Amino acid sequence: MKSIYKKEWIAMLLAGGQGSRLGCLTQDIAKPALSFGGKYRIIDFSLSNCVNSNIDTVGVLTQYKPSLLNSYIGIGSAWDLDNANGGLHVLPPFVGQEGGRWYKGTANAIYENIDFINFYNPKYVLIISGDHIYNMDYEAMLAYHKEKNADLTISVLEVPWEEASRFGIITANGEDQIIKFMEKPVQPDSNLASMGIYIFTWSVLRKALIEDEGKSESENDFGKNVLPMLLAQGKKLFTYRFQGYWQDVGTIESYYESNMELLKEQPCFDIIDSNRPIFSNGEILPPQYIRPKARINNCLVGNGCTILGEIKNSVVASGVYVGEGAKVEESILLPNAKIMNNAKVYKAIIGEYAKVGANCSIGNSGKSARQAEITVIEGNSILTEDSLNNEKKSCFLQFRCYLKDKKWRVKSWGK
Amino acid sequence: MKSIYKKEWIAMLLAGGQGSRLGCLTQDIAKPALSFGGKYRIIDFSLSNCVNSNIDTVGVLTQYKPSLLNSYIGIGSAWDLDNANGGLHVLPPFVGQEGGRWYKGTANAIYENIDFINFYNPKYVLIISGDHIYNMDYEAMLAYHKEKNADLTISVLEVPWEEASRFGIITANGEDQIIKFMEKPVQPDSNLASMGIYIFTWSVLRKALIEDEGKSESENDFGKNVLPMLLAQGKKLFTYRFQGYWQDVGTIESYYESNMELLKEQPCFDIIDSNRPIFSNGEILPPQYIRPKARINNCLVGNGCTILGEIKNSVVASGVYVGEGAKVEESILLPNAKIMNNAKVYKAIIGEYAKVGANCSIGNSGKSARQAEITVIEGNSILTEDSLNNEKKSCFLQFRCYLKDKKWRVKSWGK
Amino acid sequence: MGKIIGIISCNYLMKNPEGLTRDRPLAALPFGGRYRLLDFALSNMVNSGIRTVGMVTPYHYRPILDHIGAGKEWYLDRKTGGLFILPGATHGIYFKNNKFALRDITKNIEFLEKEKAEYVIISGCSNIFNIDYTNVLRNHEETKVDITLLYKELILNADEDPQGVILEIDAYGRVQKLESNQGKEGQGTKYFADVFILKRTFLLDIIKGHQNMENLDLLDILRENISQLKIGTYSIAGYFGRIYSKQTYFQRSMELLQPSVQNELFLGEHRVLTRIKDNPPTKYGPSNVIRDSLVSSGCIIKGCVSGSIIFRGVVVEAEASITNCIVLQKCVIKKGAMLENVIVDKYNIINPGTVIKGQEGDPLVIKKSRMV
Amino acid sequence: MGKIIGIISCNYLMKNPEGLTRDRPLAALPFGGRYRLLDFALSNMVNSGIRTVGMVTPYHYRPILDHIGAGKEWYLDRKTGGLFILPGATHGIYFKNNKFALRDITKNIEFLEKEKAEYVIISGCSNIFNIDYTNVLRNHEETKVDITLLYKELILNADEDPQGVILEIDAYGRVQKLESNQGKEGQGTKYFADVFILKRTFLLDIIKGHQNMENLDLLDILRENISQLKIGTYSIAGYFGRIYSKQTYFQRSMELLQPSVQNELFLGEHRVLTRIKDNPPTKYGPSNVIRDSLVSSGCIIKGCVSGSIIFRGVVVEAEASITNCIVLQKCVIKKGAMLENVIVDKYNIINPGTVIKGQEGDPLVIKKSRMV
Repeated sequence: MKSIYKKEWIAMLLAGGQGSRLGCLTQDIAKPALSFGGKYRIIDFSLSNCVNSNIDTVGVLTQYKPSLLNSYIGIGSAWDLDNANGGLHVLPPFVGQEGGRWYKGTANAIYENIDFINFYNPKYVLIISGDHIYNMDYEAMLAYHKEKNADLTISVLEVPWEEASRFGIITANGEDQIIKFMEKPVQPDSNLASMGIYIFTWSVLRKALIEDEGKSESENDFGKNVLPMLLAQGKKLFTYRFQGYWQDVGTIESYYESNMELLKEQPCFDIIDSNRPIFSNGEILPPQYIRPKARINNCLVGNGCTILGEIKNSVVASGVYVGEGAKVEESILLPNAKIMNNAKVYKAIIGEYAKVGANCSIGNSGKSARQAEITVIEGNSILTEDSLNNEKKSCFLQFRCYLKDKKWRVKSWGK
Repeated sequence: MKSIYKKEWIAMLLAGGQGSRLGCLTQDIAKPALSFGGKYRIIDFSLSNCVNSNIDTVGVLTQYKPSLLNSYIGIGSAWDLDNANGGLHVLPPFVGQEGGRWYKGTANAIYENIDFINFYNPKYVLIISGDHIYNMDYEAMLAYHKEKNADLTISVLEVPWEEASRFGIITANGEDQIIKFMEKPVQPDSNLASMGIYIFTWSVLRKALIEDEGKSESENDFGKNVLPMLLAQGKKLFTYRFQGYWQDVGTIESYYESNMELLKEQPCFDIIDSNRPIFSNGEILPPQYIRPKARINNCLVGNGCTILGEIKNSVVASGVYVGEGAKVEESILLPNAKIMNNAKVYKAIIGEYAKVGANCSIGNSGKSARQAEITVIEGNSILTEDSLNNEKKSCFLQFRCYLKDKKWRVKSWGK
Repeated sequence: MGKIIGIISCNYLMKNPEGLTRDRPLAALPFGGRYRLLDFALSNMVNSGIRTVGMVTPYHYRPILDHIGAGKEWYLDRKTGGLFILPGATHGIYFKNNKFALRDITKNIEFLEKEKAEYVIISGCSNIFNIDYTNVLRNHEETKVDITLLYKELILNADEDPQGVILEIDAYGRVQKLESNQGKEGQGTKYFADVFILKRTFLLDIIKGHQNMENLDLLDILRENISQLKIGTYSIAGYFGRIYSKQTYFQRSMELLQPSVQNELFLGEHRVLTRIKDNPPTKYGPSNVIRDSLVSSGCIIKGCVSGSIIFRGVVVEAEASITNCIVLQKCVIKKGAMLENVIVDKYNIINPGTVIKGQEGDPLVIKKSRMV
Repeated sequence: MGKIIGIISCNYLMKNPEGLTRDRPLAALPFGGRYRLLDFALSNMVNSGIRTVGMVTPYHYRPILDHIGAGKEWYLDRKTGGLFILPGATHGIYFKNNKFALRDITKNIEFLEKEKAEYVIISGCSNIFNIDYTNVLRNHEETKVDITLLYKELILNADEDPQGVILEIDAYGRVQKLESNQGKEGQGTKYFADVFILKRTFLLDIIKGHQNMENLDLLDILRENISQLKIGTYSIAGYFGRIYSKQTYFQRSMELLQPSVQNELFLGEHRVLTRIKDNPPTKYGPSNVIRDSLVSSGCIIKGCVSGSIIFRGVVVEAEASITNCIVLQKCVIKKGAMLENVIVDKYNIINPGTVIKGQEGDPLVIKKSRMV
């Protein structure tokens, strides 16, 4: 069965990752569903890039706790991707005649959906992931791919040499043709990092996926297995240099920093660019309500917030409540968090629907913002003065704090 | 996290089944996605019942080959179920912190989605499956459940005694309270069959699911495990008698017969009832186009068909082509099937996008319709005279015929 | 609530608009930072479970259609029922105080004929309140009246809406008289809320009984037949804001800054639904001088804002100052500009250093500008 | 095609309607079993990738809005772009042969101003054809003309549409003259297809240059400036059906029964999009006597039907006979009724035994009935 509308290209968006280094922020949701920047979820950026690049067919591959993600993306209407001749399709792992198979690696996830891609029979396939913050014109990259007559084009970014060993590092020749690819090299011989954005010629990709799947020792991962294999086979792989802002919010620190970046007078990343707008699927909330004694200083604030207290250098998402006398500094409040009267929140990330009770104090305010650890309060937690001071007293509470020294401080007393 | 809109009830629709007794009809799709009655898919009936019963929140549990099903149901707009405060949500199995778990049984599937139900915190949960053909007012059943102050109400139907051992059989007392439940009893002592439609009081169901999940020997199935357990615990289980048409199209024969039922002058099941319409998610196709030499006799025909030949006592779904001189009798043509010039199709089910080549002859026309076997042509098959007469000649064809003697005749020569 | 359908009459004017309703019908007047007046009437219906709504549109219907589109945000883009646009009559209506002109409905009688619902609820669009009509319907059924009029108990202002109607009610809650509110300043009265409920077939009977008297208003017919009809009443308990002039528009807007009004209208179980626009969150600069205001998304606030309603996409530059103002969408208030008691309509750019002050209680209106 | 937006003019009349356009604008005239005329103009735009369409609506706009709703079926219920309703001017236009009245656009100039697209394609809604405008745009860009008019090479009928325009073209494909088609029967001509393409800014310039001449039609302006303008042309290759009278409506309908027309209009890559209705499949009884017809869904056909177009939900009882007819939605043709050369408008019930025959080429019209 084939679509009567042959597509020039379609996008496959990998959204199955847990993002385990984000700790309790992704306890109950997939990383692409994590709130970001006051009103977005991380997947908004990739999906908006697709629609702003005139891609009308996107397969979204899910696996880890997809329930919020599924509800959030629906059939893609929020991104104008609800289109009968293509559109957005969620592709979870499934049970077939031979039983169920979870996605083993990034390449395997695409392999399992070869039928989906064949249906549209595109010339090119764009592979992206749903957990990066950036604004990119994939159409320009496709034009480059076609111009180079490449088998695979990989979008790359120059990174500081000292950070290069954290990335997949690409060495290219003077014509930008890739001659070497190394996952997290100890001694990088280039500072061009792969952004995990690939444009494949579909016929090449299909063959490679089938071949890779046949190798029992393969982890079926693009970076670890498929790219080296293609290089070894002498395929034409090119780099495409991206200049703008790109951030993998893979850790608590990078998540925190890239949110804070938005507060700068001239942020590296402009969420207000109206030519390539970031779409999201928001609830209909009333305007934000700033009460007479509120003080707001250098903040990003979403709709539906009620601010009675003081907020400073913070990103405050939709539906947040900050009570009278409360003080929030250098923090990220996720949607529907509640900071009750006279509570203090310093350099913390407060999860969705979490409640910081009256007079509670969160975060190490003794140090400067630069030095202090980031405290993370898990979504749906309810903190009270009692629960903080005397853990044993209350038996109905659950929250976890993640500290910068990479240790979990788990406070959990039953359910 | 809880919805601010507490729901009185929500529906959970089990749509994960393969329907393995339907053979090659469900080779590539889940049973609820199977075409039925010329323009519907089986799940349309359950979803339309929900919306006609004023249910605004439905969880659809998928597992087996869900890709067509996912695309078909989307976010439920075709059934007016795209509602922000509830609506339709697809719930596939997923990977959590402890790895991925497929749904083990019907009860386990609901168990794995307790969080989803808790979010809406309903008083009652309606559990239905997506593979029955019927038109039912669940609201009346809910009223009955409330009136009886029941823990669980099971919709039942009187079946002929000789068929009773095919069903889950319920014995009730004079007050319609259930005193016994037997899955497929050899010696049934009642002819009240469970229709697999349950209304649970949520608090009772939640407790039962957790308890059943704890039993390692349980198959986590409602009929086999949960119902007997609740009975043993002395819970209040009631039967609700349903009078109308209800058909489990679980086998090729029942699928065939219930399609043919629609051709009767006064069918048991009226798809034209405008008070409780059956909604479906159709393509926009032109009207059916009946050419000058066509002959149509007692047929149901969908949009987008082009009929040049002769069709008789058949259900012809959307987008079908019947060529000149072709003859179709006592058959079901699924969407986009093509019957080429002078082909003969007798008592067959032709799968979606299958093509019966010119002059091909399908089905045993030597016998009367009553006696003949049903021939099933798998979707996407391409039959030619050559492939039928001399299997070895063609190496690009694949089709399977399912015969009434329960044997597969597989003709498959590579891909 | 499948047994009730709604009709919203948007085919009437604000009598004292001063530019606010020059280019837009009253129904499309922006209100409360992100809403339009009709959102309140429409949300009340939708939140009460009504899934079929006919909207009687005025001659300038484009702003209404631009706003409601397919009715998606109100869950009215449905296969059964949904939103129906009912073009109102165009000629001469502005000479009358009609809100529920008979011919607006006569012209669209098919809408009433093809529906099967038992009841119809008819509403105006210029009052701000948040109500669940489920209780109103129950009351209507229990009291077995022909028609139920909703009213609000209030004290009349000096400057009253010429279209206002007050009800005289007997001990049984039955309406004895529908009067004009003019000349009744300072009195506590039962003010008709422009909402009533009746049987669909009864409404069809009324229409057919007055076929050649198209200039009538439904209220006229009630008045004439008051002795034969059982007209019941239902008193609205919560906040009720009337908008019929520039001044009342300003007052109602400022009332939104009261926590009780804010809570009642916006933060209860029934949300006011409106069109979704993709705007980033609002960014506040380091000035620390926003207070007592409602601010919509997509704004950049660096100047001083107090006691004001700021619509989406507004830019307030540093050292600008806005006090007791309503600033509609996409205005830019340049550095050092000072506004007080001003309503700034859409797309205006207020130049650096400009000072504009209206009187307290009588704000100045800066008319809508062309989008640049 | 993000660089082009569309405008469809629905603000004009069929001159010879005989009841078919009494209650509905021409754009909403049902056609081809399940479509309405405007579906063709709208689908051509959408299938060419155009995602922003403004629709200029006539005074009787309700049937159009009922049909297109939110534009969902045309994928125009979008966050960016989508479908915009542009209310046309109401007075006096029927005295003129205007199809592209300047003031229809002037009144809605904001639509053109706020879009950023480079080009605008403007279309009428009374011609039936299926085209991909991508090639037209490419041609327009390559030939570097100011404006491209689409035309169809055809031979004129005796009974011609008074609004028809024919083009006189030089060897380079440039338009030298725009003439009326009247009095040119039998001649092979280049018939203007009511579609043209031009730069958005150029259209804005034209509008601003004629601000006080609102009664003009865009074509008048082209005529007056023909020597200064580079007016290019594009010839439509495939089927092209004009509807401007009852007779041509009937002829075009019957042409759909030709396989080549059917294939070209409906079964190619570009599907004609229309409103989705939930109807069951059509049920045919054991009569064996349907042939050479187009039948929509939801019908029950027991009688004899031949050479006819049957819309959705029609019931043809046993022993009824329908020959060369167009039967619009939800009509019931009772037992033994006989119809030949008849157009039966919506909701009619033809009583048992009734015999109605129109002339070949001049069908009778049975006007729309009230839904029961």
